[in-house]
Amino acid sequence: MCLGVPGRVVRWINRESNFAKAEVEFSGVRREIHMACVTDANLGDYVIVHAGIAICLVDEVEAEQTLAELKSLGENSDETP
Amino acid sequence: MCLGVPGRVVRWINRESNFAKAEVEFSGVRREIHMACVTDANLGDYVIVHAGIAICLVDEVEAEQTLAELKSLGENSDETP
Amino acid sequence: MNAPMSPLACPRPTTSDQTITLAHGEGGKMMRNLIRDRIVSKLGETNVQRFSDAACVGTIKGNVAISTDSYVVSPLFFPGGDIGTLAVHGTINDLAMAGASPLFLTLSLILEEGLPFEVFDRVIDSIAETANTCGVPIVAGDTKVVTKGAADGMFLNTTGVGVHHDDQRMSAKQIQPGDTLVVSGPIARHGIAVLAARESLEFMPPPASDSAALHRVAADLQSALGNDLRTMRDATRGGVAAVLHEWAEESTLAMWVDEAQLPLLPETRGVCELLGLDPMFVANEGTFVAAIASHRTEDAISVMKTHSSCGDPAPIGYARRREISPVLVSRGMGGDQPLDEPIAAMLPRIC
Amino acid sequence: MNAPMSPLACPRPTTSDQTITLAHGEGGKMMRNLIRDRIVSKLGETNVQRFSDAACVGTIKGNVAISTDSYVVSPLFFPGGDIGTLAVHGTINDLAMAGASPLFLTLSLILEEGLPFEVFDRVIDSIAETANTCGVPIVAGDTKVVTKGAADGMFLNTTGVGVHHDDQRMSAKQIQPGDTLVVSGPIARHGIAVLAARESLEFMPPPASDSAALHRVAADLQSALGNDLRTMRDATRGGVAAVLHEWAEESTLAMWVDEAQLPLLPETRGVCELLGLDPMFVANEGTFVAAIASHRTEDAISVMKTHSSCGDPAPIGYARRREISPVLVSRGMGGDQPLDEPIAAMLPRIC
Amino acid sequence: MKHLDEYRDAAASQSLITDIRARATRPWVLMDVCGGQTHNLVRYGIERELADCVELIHGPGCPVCVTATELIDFAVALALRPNTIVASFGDMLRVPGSSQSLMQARERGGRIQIVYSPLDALALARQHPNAEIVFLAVGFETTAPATALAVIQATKLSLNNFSIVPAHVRVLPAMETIMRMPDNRVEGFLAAGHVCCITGFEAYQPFASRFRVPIVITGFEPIDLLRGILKTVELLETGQAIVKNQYSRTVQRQGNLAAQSIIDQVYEVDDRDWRGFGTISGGGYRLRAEYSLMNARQKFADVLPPKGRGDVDCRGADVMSGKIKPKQCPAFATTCTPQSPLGAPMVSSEGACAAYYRFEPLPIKVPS
Amino acid sequence: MKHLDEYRDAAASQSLITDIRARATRPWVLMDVCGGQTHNLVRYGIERELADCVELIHGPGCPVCVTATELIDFAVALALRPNTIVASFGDMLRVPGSSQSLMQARERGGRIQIVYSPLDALALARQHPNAEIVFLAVGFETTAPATALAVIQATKLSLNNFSIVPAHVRVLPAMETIMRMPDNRVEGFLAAGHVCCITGFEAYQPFASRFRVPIVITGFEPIDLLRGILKTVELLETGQAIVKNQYSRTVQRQGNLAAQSIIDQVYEVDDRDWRGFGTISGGGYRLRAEYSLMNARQKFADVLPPKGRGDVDCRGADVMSGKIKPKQCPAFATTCTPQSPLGAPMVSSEGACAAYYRFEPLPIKVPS
Ligand code: SF4
Ligand code: SF4
Ligand SMILES: [Mg+2]
Ligand SMILES: [Mg+2]
Ligand SMILES: [Mg+2]
Ligand SMILES: [Mg+2]
Ligand SMILES: [Mg+2]
Ligand SMILES: [Mg+2]
Ligand SMILES: [Mg+2]
Ligand SMILES: [Mg+2]
Ligand SMILES: [Mg+2]
Ligand SMILES: [Mg+2]
Repeated sequence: MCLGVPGRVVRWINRESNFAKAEVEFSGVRREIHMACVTDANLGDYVIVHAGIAICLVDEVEAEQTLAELKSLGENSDETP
Repeated sequence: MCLGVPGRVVRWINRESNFAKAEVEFSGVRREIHMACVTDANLGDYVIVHAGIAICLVDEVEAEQTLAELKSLGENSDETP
Repeated sequence: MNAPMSPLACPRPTTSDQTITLAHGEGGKMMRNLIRDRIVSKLGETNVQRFSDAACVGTIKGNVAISTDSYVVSPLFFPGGDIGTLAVHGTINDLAMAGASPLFLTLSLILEEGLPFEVFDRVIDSIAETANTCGVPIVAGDTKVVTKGAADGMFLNTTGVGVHHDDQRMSAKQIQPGDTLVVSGPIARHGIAVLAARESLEFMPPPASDSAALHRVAADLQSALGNDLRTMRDATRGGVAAVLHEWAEESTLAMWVDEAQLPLLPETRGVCELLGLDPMFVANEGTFVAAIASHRTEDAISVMKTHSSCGDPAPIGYARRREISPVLVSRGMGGDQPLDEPIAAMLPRIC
Repeated sequence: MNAPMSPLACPRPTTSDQTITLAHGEGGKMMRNLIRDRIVSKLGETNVQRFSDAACVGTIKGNVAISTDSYVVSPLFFPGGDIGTLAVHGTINDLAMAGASPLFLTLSLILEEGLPFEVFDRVIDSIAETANTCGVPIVAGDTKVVTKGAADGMFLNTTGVGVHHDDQRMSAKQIQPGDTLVVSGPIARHGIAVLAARESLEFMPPPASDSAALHRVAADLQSALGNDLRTMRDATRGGVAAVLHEWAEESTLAMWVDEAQLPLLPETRGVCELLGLDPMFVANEGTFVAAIASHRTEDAISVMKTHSSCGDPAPIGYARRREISPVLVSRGMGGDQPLDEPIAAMLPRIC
Repeated sequence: MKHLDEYRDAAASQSLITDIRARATRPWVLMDVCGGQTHNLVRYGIERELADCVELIHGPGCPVCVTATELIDFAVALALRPNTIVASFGDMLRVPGSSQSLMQARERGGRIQIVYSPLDALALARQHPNAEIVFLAVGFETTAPATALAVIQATKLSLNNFSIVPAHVRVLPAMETIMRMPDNRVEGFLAAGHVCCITGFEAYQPFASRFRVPIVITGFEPIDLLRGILKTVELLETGQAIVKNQYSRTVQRQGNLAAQSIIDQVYEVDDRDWRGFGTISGGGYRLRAEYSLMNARQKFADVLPPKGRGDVDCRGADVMSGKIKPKQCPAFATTCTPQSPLGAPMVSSEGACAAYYRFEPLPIKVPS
Repeated sequence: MKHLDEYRDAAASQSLITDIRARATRPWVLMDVCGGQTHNLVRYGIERELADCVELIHGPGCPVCVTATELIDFAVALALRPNTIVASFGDMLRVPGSSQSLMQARERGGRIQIVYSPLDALALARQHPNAEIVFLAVGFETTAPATALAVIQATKLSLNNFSIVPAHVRVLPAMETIMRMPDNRVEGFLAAGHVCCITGFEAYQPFASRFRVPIVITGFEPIDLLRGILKTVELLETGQAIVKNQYSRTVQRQGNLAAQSIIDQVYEVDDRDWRGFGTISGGGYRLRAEYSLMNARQKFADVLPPKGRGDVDCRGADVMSGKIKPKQCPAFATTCTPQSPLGAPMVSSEGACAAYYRFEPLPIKVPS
């Protein structure tokens, strides 16, 4: 369960709490997504979307840190084949 | 309105007043017909059937009299062309 | 053999062994198994070379004729036939009536989700047996399944290819004033059989369809009569009335019919009277009308009588110069009556 | 002209000028008018010689191929195409993929009572325009109308006849280990377009189908590559996965695919991720797979690139000796994964 | 078929036609008031054959055609109501309501089932216990016993999902309405044979006397019709405003008492709107209060439409009463055609306007 | 796609696999409890690749598969109820009930509409004001905010024809059930990343301590999964029964408070029958009393089926808890196949039994 896909918030449609909605882009295609759980998202932010609603913001700082770890991992494995 | 077709009573199915039913034959084909209005029909009698129920008995004596009239009519017209 | 798996759906499909499911139309293993086990095995391996795609049928000599028809009869089964016999006979008959010998058919199925296999198998068996009896193989096919409610059980399409006999071209334009109109057997059987079965009219005995293949009698008539056979037409939707109206329009003549001469089974007549239907407007599926040079009428009837697909053929009228009405019927009361062109669905009436 | 009359029904039918009615399928005047005014006039008089019966199409030289398909897409219209483009392209493509040049089509319509004429006309216009662009005439037809609720708007059948090019016979049995698998353009467009339109998924821009005719590119590939073109298949129901499974079964080889090489539009990918669908299992309607002797891969791609029906063709893998799995996919994680055979309807998943 | 074929004999017909022509000293104006009779008068060409000696007017004899638009609108609303199936005779499907016919409602998703008999609608109610089955109970007195019996059976079987739209009409009040019209031209009536099977013809005697008009009970086959016409002409020629029964093989003076009792048990006489005629006093039947649970008008009062406006611009009543010929109606063959009728007489294939439209000789394309 | 493609990198995956193999001194038994993770572990071949150093058990991670037969039976009954449309995620259609699946109910005329989002079911309720729309609200905590929001919106919009079958399950109580099983073999958990987006992982800390089991919050892409596995192995190798968040780009310790408040407004924790596991205390959510008008269990109590018997003969709980291998179940590949599953683990394409059935190398016909 719990198919969640990252998408970028491109336009707010409605910010009214329970009815909050935004246009979110996934790889060039956009859809209206319910935003009641992430009413603080800014345009350009990534959210994880599950069953038509955004369930959280993607934390860009944490994401970069993870990617940096991965990079060093690649380097480590190059060093120790 | 009022398409009525003569058929011959071939079998009684149910003689219980409001639910009376008989098998009636029309030119070689038979169907169950409601008989609540002609509960006194005998097998072999002709009834006029309209919308699934028999609405009256055909009076054979009257029918023969009419046909006799027609026959004499034909003769009359032969006499006076 | 790998287990069939779908990455698209969690949970995976459960194969129903009772009914057609959407999965049987999805292009995968279930469809291939259905085609292999329940269609091709019945129709014969050699007939259906690639049921799901294009078939190679070799070379064809002569002028090619093609005809297509979809079959949507409800109910699927009725006394005297079923949707399968109709699909084979109907397309063969369209070729035959156009003067062509049928060579092969294609078969395309539209199935409603939930269709019981028992029904499916009965229809396929009927198609296989009918095609076999007719000597016309089914060479290619297609299967689609639609959601429950999106179709009425099963629709079929058959498309037939044939070759024309010699250079003879029959056409209503060949009809001459004085030509006899011959009908090949008792009319109105199919439409009454289907109506009685569909509306549960519960007649006893249940009226039976005339579903039959006409390619053999058509070929014999062509050889026997040559150009004295002006044209033929199976009197399907719209019945004999529709055929006569089309011929009147194409020939610009009038078609005249003596109602008393129309062959009609007593039981068909009984049902027609009861429901207020005119048998000339009721569909047939193995009964045809032929326009014949009048001096060859008896020859035509003799040929028809040698075929079991024709029962009690009879001349019913003739073509004549048009005055006002394109089709006229005599009902014995003196003047001829114009016969309406069929326009609407046949409904039982009480008025 | 006589007024159209029905002796079968009191009161008489009222002609709807807005929608298809049962009377349009009853074989009478309304049907003939429909065919004349709204079908034949669009498709061209010369094309449809006798829409309601059999057509004579003259002689055919060479080995004849035939293919039939019914079209039941819902909704009838979607970005990139409609049921009419599918019906013309689909049957042309089945012939083309079998190595035959399409000569003509038949067209059979099953219409639901109440279908708005506006919808009907749009589809017929689309069929006419598509057949015209493809240069493949429609020579015979059929029209049936079923009661409201007995069909989903409109179903079509097209049956196509073609002739094989020379004696070349393509087949999956010709595939050799080492042959390249080439796909002609971005995959999964049709299935996603239809799903999005049907379920009102409201993507912006709406995903568009790849509906296209492949007879020209197929003919060019055959001339250019000869027997180095082993076989082709349009990746319709079941998508690329279904084609690879059929080829694996027929050739008894394994088909290996590098997932990263599959051409895929970003927007198609976005929808697939969101709905949990694997694009290899999603239907195409103008995208095909070809198996090609590996040294001719570039030639094949060059030919494809000259055709607008192909966008961004790419080699996606190759055939190899079978070990255990018939179809294998590399997803870059080391070992190859067996690719499932499509089995069931594609459903959006949340799991 | 016995009792049918005998009355289609060509020679006898010719004799009768000869006799009628011989007896009629002027073109008497006769009216039939039964669609079935109109149908056969047209079908067998009797009307045209006698055109020189008898003028036949086809009165409001098709209850299908005289059913008020408001009732069609109600049936349409019921057909479109969720979970509701309207059962009807096939005849009703094409009658235009104020915006659509039942046939058109079905194209829009309404559920309509054609039945041969009202009793078959009961079977439908048993087959669909979760749906509401509403039978559209049209028809003259002939049909009333069948629908009354359906109501009685449904009650005894406690079929709570069955009801009817009571829409029966009574023929004698309509005949009276016509006779009371200021420009009435009717000189003799062919009375509807199958109506009289049920009702008998006692009530016709005072009517004939009061309006000084002969009435002949007539059957449906060509010979029945010709005998009826001949008898009416004879009565007219001899100045006798009396009732004669020329359909004695089925019609008895007192009618069918069992059928009358079934009608009586379920229905009572009521005023009724006739399409094209307006309200006719005693012109129909309503359900008795005991059966109100089966009265769709009460059960589904929420979808009862407003009273129909009637057919604007239609001069149907004038046509059906013989006051004008259809061609004198400005709408005839212009805005009113069989394909798109404005009023009842153009709707039915037996309607006077439709008949005139049909037999009007129009140019035919014949190449020279 | 950003935040997706980066985590499918082949080279990094290889490094991680190498690292896992290097760190694991024995074949640790790890359990994932999310079908999405199972899906990708199978799809990317990670399970097979690591088979020599880590044993992966796929726990009851597919809420679709653990939905009790009784709830499927209820949904089937609703779909077959007149004038009622069951809206559902596509996943649910093929789950067998005690006699049929929703897919089979549709073949028998049941009305079922697949939706992408519970909020789309609201649109359906607006489109069909005369029909009852019932949403089958399955899913873990991840999905609960979406269905809760649908209930809130429907209430605010006064949509009286909308209701839900509350069928949400909660993952932590299931993990606890597994740990309490007598023959439990689980040594480490990959915690479901998207569940934790909502719930956070505060509650996992005491769980890890109490059961002495490391728990690593894990994402869904191959690299996320491998990082989760690597971290769990590291914790196991170093004897640390603690919680680690390896999905920190989306999961925060306290979870999503707005989402929790939406859940809380509509639902309260309840005991729940899990298919194959029996009743799990606190294993699901029920609708709060304020929303009882939207509770299909109350609204349509007349079609509530009797409590299901569970899947007779299915040893699914033993399989999902790693007690037996699928092949040890007597039904495996004989009476239980993916085409005709006896129990949940054979139903889902990610189920353990189905996975074993699939990868079992069977003879292939290759001509010599
Ligand atoms: S022509 Fe039409 S409008 Fe005029 S009276 Fe006849 S039915 Fe009415
Ligand atoms: S093989 Fe089937 S019956 Fe056995 S545990 Fe797995 S799902 Fe249950
Ligand atoms: Mg094909
Ligand atoms: Mg059918
Ligand atoms: Mg035919
Ligand atoms: Mg024909
Ligand atoms: Mg096909
Ligand atoms: Mg044809
Ligand atoms: Mg459709
Ligand atoms: Mg195709
Ligand atoms: Mg194909
Ligand atoms: Mg046809």
